[in-house]
Amino acid sequence: MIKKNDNKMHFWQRNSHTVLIFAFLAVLMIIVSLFSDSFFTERNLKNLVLSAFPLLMVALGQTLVLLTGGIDLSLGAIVSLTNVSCVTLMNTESSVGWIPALAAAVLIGVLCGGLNGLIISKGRLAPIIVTLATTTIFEGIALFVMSSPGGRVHSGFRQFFIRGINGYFPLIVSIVVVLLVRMISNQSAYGRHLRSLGGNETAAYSTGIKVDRVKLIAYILAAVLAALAGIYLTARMNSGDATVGKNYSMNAITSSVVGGTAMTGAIGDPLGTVAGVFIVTIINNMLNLLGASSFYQFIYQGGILIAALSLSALRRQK
Amino acid sequence: MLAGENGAGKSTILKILAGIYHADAGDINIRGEKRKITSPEQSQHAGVAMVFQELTLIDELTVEENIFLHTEPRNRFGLVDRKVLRQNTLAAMDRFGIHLDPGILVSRLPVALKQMTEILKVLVREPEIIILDEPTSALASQEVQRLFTIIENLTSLGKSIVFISHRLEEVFAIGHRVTVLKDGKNVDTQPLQGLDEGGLIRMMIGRSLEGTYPAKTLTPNTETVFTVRGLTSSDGRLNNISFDVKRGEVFGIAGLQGHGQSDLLTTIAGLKAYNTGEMSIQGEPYHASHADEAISKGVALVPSDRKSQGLMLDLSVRHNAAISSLSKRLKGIFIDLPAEKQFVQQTIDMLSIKAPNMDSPVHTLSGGNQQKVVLGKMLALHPKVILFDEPTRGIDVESKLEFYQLMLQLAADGVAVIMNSSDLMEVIGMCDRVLVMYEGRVSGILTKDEMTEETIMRFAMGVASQDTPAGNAS
Amino acid sequence: MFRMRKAGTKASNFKLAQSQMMVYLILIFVLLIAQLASPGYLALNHVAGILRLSSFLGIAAIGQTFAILIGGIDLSIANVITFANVIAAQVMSGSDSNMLAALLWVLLMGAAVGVINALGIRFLKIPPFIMTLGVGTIIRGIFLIYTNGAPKGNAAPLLRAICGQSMMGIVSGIVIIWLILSIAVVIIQKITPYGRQIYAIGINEQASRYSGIPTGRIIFSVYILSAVFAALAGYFLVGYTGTSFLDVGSDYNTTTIAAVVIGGTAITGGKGGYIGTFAGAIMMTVLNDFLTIVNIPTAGRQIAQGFIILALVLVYSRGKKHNQ
Amino acid sequence: AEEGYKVALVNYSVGNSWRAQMVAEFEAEAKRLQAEGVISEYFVTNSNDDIAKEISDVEDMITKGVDAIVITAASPTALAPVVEDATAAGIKVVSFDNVVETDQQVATVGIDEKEFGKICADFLVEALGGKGKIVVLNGIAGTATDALRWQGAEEVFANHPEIEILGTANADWDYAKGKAAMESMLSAYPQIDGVWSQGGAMTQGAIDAFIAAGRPLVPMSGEGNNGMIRAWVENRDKGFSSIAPSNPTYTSAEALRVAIKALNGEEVPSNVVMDMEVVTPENVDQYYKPDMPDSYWVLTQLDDEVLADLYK
Ligand SMILES: Nc1ncnc2c1ncn2[C@@H]1O[C@H](COP(=O)(O)OP(=O)(O)OP(=O)(O)O)[C@@H](O)[C@H]1O
Ligand SMILES: Nc1ncnc2c1ncn2[C@@H]1O[C@H](COP(=O)(O)OP(=O)(O)OP(=O)(O)O)[C@@H](O)[C@H]1O
Ligand SMILES: [Mg+2]
Ligand SMILES: [Mg+2]
Repeated sequence: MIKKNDNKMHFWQRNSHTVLIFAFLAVLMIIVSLFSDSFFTERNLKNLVLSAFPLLMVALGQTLVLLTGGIDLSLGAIVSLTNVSCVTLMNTESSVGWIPALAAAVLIGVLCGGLNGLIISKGRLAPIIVTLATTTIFEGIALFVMSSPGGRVHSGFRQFFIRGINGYFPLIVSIVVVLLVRMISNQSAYGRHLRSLGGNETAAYSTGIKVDRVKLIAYILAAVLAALAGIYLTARMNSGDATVGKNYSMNAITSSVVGGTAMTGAIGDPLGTVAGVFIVTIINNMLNLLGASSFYQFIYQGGILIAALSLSALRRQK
Repeated sequence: MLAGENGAGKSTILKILAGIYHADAGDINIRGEKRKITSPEQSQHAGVAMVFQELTLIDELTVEENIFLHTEPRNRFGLVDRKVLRQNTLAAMDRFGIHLDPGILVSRLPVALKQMTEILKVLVREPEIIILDEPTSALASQEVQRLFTIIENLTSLGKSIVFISHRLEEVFAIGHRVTVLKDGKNVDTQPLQGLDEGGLIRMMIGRSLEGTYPAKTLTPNTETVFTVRGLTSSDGRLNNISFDVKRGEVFGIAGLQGHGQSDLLTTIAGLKAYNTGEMSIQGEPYHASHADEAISKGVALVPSDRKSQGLMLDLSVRHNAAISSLSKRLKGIFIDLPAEKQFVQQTIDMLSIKAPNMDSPVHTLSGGNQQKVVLGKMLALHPKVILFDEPTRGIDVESKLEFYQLMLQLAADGVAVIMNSSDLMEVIGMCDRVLVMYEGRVSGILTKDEMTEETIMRFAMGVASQDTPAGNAS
Repeated sequence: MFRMRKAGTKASNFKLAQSQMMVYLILIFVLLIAQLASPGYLALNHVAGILRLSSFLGIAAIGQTFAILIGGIDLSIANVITFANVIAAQVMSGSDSNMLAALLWVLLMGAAVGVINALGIRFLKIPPFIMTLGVGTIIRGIFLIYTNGAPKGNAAPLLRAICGQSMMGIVSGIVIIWLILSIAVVIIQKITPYGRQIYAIGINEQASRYSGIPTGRIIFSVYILSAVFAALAGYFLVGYTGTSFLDVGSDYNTTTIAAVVIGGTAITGGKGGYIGTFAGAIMMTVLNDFLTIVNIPTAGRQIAQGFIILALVLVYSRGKKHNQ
Repeated sequence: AEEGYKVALVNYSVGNSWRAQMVAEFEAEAKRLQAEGVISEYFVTNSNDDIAKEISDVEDMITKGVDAIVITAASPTALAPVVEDATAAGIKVVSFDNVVETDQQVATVGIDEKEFGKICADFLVEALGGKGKIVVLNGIAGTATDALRWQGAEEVFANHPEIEILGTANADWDYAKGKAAMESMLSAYPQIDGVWSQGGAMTQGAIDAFIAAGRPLVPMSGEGNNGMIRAWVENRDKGFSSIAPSNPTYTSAEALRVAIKALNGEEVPSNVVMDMEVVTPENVDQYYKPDMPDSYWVLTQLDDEVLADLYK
C-alpha cells in the first residue's frame, strides 16, 4: 500500500512545532502589550533584540550540538573566556586595534570547541560530563586572564557593534547567523549527517559517515557562536568580566528545547530556537515592564517555560 | 549464499567485509586485488555495500534522506538539492520496483518497509558487491519476490551478491553457490545445483532433520480458551475483530503489511488502547490497559522488533531473560539469585541459546540467539495467552523446529497460542486456523484445509472475503 | 575459529564490572598522593572530617544516582536542598522536640517536588533535564517568598551533635546514617525487582514496557526518591550550618552529577550504581579539600579540578568503539 | 514632577539575607517618600546574578520612563555603558554597594571597601602583636568588592612581615564554604593564630569549624551579621575577639535619598562615602539582638516592626 505523496502533510509533520511555538510567542507578546503600552515601541523591540543577541548565538550553537545527540554545558564559560580575552587583547589606541582581538576571540572559540569535540569523540566520553569539566577549566582560565572585571574597549568597534547601521547592526547579524545556521542544519549534507548522529550513531557510522569529524565540527561551530556572543558582550559592556557567561549554557538549552529541539538528538529547527530565545528573553522583559516582584519572577519564569514545553506534549498526544 | 546456524559467524564475517569489524588475520581480495578494509568508508570505496541484519536507518530522517545519506546530491552552493534528491529517489524506486512514499519519516514505517528502504539505500550506491544479511526475515512473500527479481537483474549485470537467509527455499530459489559456516569456521562451499534441502541442512548441523515443521499429534478440541468480540480501536486501525482460540490449536494471523495485524496483538497485550470490544480468557472477562496488567493476567507478547521492543541490549542475558518474571523468584523482598541462575540456565538449555555465558551482554549474541532470549523471557511467565509477532525472524532451521515443537506443547497445555507471521509457509505449516486481515477488519478465518498461499493472499488483498467464499471469488 | 578484534566485548564486560571497583583504587591512589603532599592528610580525624563532609553530598547523590540510572537527571536537587534547609531550620527553631516534625515536613516537601517533576516528565513528556531545571526555578521562587529572602531558625542541638565532628568516638553520626542508607540503597539496586527494573528502563524503556515492567510508576517513584534524598541532605545540612542559608544547595546539581559519573555510572542510564557513587562523593570532597590545602588560587584550582575530573572519567567510563 | 517621581532599584541578587534586608531598606524608604508624596511609584528588579540580564533590566527601566535609578551592579564595568545611556536619557542614576565605574552618573554611595579590609587587618595585627600565622578567607573571586577588601588588607600586611599568611581560600562569603575551607585548613596547619576574613557569613563558619575541631578560638575579622555576633558574644569569655566593619544594608536607602536630592535639583557630591560603622569588642552588646535570627544584619535603619515582618 503506497500512500500518495502528500507534501502538505509532510510540511506540517516536520514544522508543526515551529509554527506552534511562534504562535505561543505571538500570544505572549500580545498579552504583554495589553498590560504595558511601552512593549510595542521601537525602543523596546530594539532592546529586545540587543538583549537577546548573545543568548541567540549560544542557543543556535547549542541547537547544533543537541542535534548530534550531545550537549554543551561549557558554552557559557566560552562566552566569558572570549569576552575577557577580547578585552585584554584589544588595543584601544590604534584604529584597527580591535582586529587582532576579534581574531583571537574567534580562535579561542575554535580551540575550546575543538577541545570539547576531541575529548568527546576520540575519548568516547559523554558530552555532558566532558563539558561539565571543561566549564570549570574555561572559567578558571577566564579568571586567570582577568581576575577582576575591567578593561576598556575600542570605541569605534563598540559604536559600530551597538549603534551601527542605525542601531540595526545586531539585528542584521542575527538574521544572517540564523539563516546560515538554518542552512547548515536543514539544507546541507553536513546537517543531515549531524542529525543522523543524533538519530543513530552506529547506523551513521556504518553508512560511512565520519562520525568523529561531524561531532568535532559541531562543537567547534557552537563554540565559535559562543565566541560571537562573547565579542558582542565586549562591545555592549565596554569591558570584560570573567563571570558574564555563566547563565548562558542552561538558558541556551532551555531555549532550544522550548523551540522544539529534542534533547535526544536529530529533531529540531534553528527557527524554533529563535522563538525559544525570544520567549525566554520576553519573560524577563515582561516581568520588568509589569513590575512583578523579584521573588515571584522565578515562579512566573518556571511556569511559563513549562507551559511552552507542554505544547510539544499536546502535539505528540494527538 | 551464506548459510549456517544461529551464531555461526555469518554476520560477523560480512561485517568485516563492510568495515565494521577488523580482521586479525587473513586477506580480503576483491576482483583479484588485495584490499585493506578498516572502515565503512574504505569498504564503500571498494565497491562493497551491505544491508545489515539489524536495520541502520535514521528514524528521524525521511525515506529519501535515508536512501541518500552520505551520498546526497548537492547543488552549486554545496547544499542538498532537494529536487534532485526527490527525482533520484523516484527514479531509483521505479528502477528497482520498490515504491514507498519518499517524504515520510522512517519512524512511521513498519519493519518490512524499513527493510525495503534499507535495501534501496544500498542499491543506489551502485555497489559491485552487495551483501544482504537476512533481508527477507521481515518481508512477506510478494516483497520477497520483488527482491528476487531485483537480485536477478543485478546478477545479470555482473554484480556479486552475498545473501544470508534461514529460509532454505529462498537459498535454492536464487542462489548459485552456498558457503556454510559453523562455529566461525568454513564447512564447505558447494554449487546449489545438485544439492537439496536435506543436504544443506546436513552441512549446517551435521545431521538431518525430519522436515521443517513438526507433525501435529493433537487435534484441537472444542473448548475455547480465548475469545475476542468486536474489538475496535479509536484510530481506526482495528475494526470489529472477533475470533476464538480453541484449546490445543495454533491460531494464525496473516495479512499484508500495514493492515493492522501487529495492532491487533499489541492491543490484546495492553500496549494500545481500544474503544469497544470484549475479551475473555477461559471464560473470565479480560481487559488490560497496560502491558504489566496484561502480563499479570497471563497475556504475553513476543514482539516483532527485538532490538527496540524485546531486549535491553546492554544488559546481560540473565537480566534480560529474568526481567519479566522477577516476582516468581523472590526470597522475601529480594531476588533469589541462585534460583534465578538456575532458571536462566534452564532457559538457555531448553532453547539451546548460544551465549558465551549468562552474564555477557545480550548484544554480543547473534541475531537468532537474541530472538531466543526474548522467547525465553516470555515463556517464563507461563502465560495463558501467548501472542507471537513474527517469532521466528532470523532463527535457523533447527531452532525453528524446536520452537515449533514448543509452540505445540504450549497449545497442548491449554495455552492460547496466537501467531502473526508474514511467512505464509510458516502459517500454513503450523496453524490450525488463520485469521486474515484486510484494512483492519477480519476478511476471513480459514481452516487448515482451506489454507493455501493463494487463498490467504486473496483474502489479504481484499479480493475475497468471508461472505464471498474464497473458491469462487475472481 | 577465526579471530577478530573485539574491542568492546569481553573487555567492556570486564570494564563494566570493574569500573566501580576502579573508583576505589583511584580513590586510594589520590589519598596516598594527598598524604605525600601534605603529611597528616590521612590522620584519623582528618579522614573522619572528610567522610563527614562527603556524607551530605553522598546522601544528595543517592537521588541523583537513581535519576541517572533510569536514564534521566535531576537538576532540581540544588533548590530542593536549600528549601529543605530553610524549612528544617524554621520548623526546628533550635529545639530537639521539633526535629521529627521538621523531618516530616522536609520529606513531604521533597515528595511533592518529586511528584511535580514526575508529572511533567511522564505526562507532559518534557525532558527531565529541562523539567527539573524549571521546577527548581519555581522552588527557588517559593522559598524566597516564604522567607522574604531572610531565612530564620536554628538547628536542634541533637541534629548539630549528629552532624558534628564526632559522635561516637571518632566517627560522626551523619557518617553512620550515610553508611546505613548506602547499604540499603545498594541492596535495593542490586537484588530487588525494583532495582532490576530501574536498570532495564535505563537501558531501553520501550522494551521494558513490553516486558511487563510498570515503567510509568517506576519512573514516577524514582523522581520522588530523588527529591526526597535531596530534601534529606538539606535537612542534615542544617545540622552542619546551624542555621539556614539561601545558597547552601547551589553547587549540588553539579557536584552530585560529578560524583555519580566519577563513580562509574553511565550518564545515559542503566549501568553503574551507588557503590561507585559512594566513592565518587568522597572523591569530590577530597579533591576540593586537597586543592584548598595545597593553596592554589581559585583560577588554578578550577582548572586543576576540571582536568582531574576529565582524567578520572577517561580512565573508566569511556563508551564503546564503533568498530568493536 | 507634581504627582511624584518614579524610581527603581536595580538589584542583581536576592540570594542571601544581606541583600533581602538591603531591598527591604530601599522599600521602607520608598514607602516613606511615597507617603510624603515625593515619589509616586517604585520598582525593584533582580537579575539573579546575571550581568546581561541586569543590563536589560536597566534598559527596561529606561523604557518604563523612571526618573531615577539606584543600582547595585553585578559587574562594575559591564553596567557602565547602559548607565551612561540612562543618564543620557535624563535619568538620575545613583550606584551603591557594588558601584558602577562611570562618571556619567549622579553619584556613587557606599563604604570604602579598601578601608574595610584595612580595619580588619589592623585589628588582626594588633591582636597578634604584629606576629603570627594567619589564614585568609576571601569572597567571590573576580568581584570588585573581593579585590578591594583584599587590597586594603594586603597594604597593611606588607608592613608587617612577621605576619605569615599560611593559606588563602575563596569561600564566596558563604557559611558552608567558609566552614569547609576552614576545616581543610585546620587539618593542614597545626598552628593558626588568626583569621582574616572578608566577612559575609564566612566568619561564622570559621568559628564553628574551630569549635568543631576542638581548637581554641583565635582572633578573626568578620562582618556584622547576627549569627557571627552571637558566636562572638557567646565565646567572649573564652577569649575570643573580633571586629566587624560593615557594609550596612541601608546603603540602598541612602542611595535613594541621594537620588531624590538630585531630582530636586540639590547639589550632591559625586562620591558619597558613608561613615563606616564598626562593631568592636567595646560596642558589640549594643548591636547584638539575641532574639533575632542568625541571618539578621545588625547595621540597619529598619524599625523593629518592619524587621519583625521581614524575619517573621
Ligand atoms: N561483539 C561481540 N563480542 C563477542 N562475541 C560476539 C560479538 N558479536 C557476535 N559474537 C559472537 O560471534 C558469533 C557469531 O555471531 P554472528 O552474529 O556472526 O552469527 P550469525 O551467523 O549471523 O547468526 P544469526 O543467524 O543468528 O544471525 C556468535 O557466537 C556471537 O555470540
Ligand atoms: N506504504 C506505506 N507508506 C506509508 N505508510 C505506511 C505504508 N504502509 C503502512 N504504513 C503505515 O505504517 C504504520 C505501521 O504499520 P504496522 O506496522 O502497524 O502494520 P501492521 O498492521 O503491523 O502490519 P504487519 O503486522 O503486517 O507488519 C501504519 O501507520 C501504516 O499506516
Ligand atoms: Mg546474523
Ligand atoms: Mg508488523
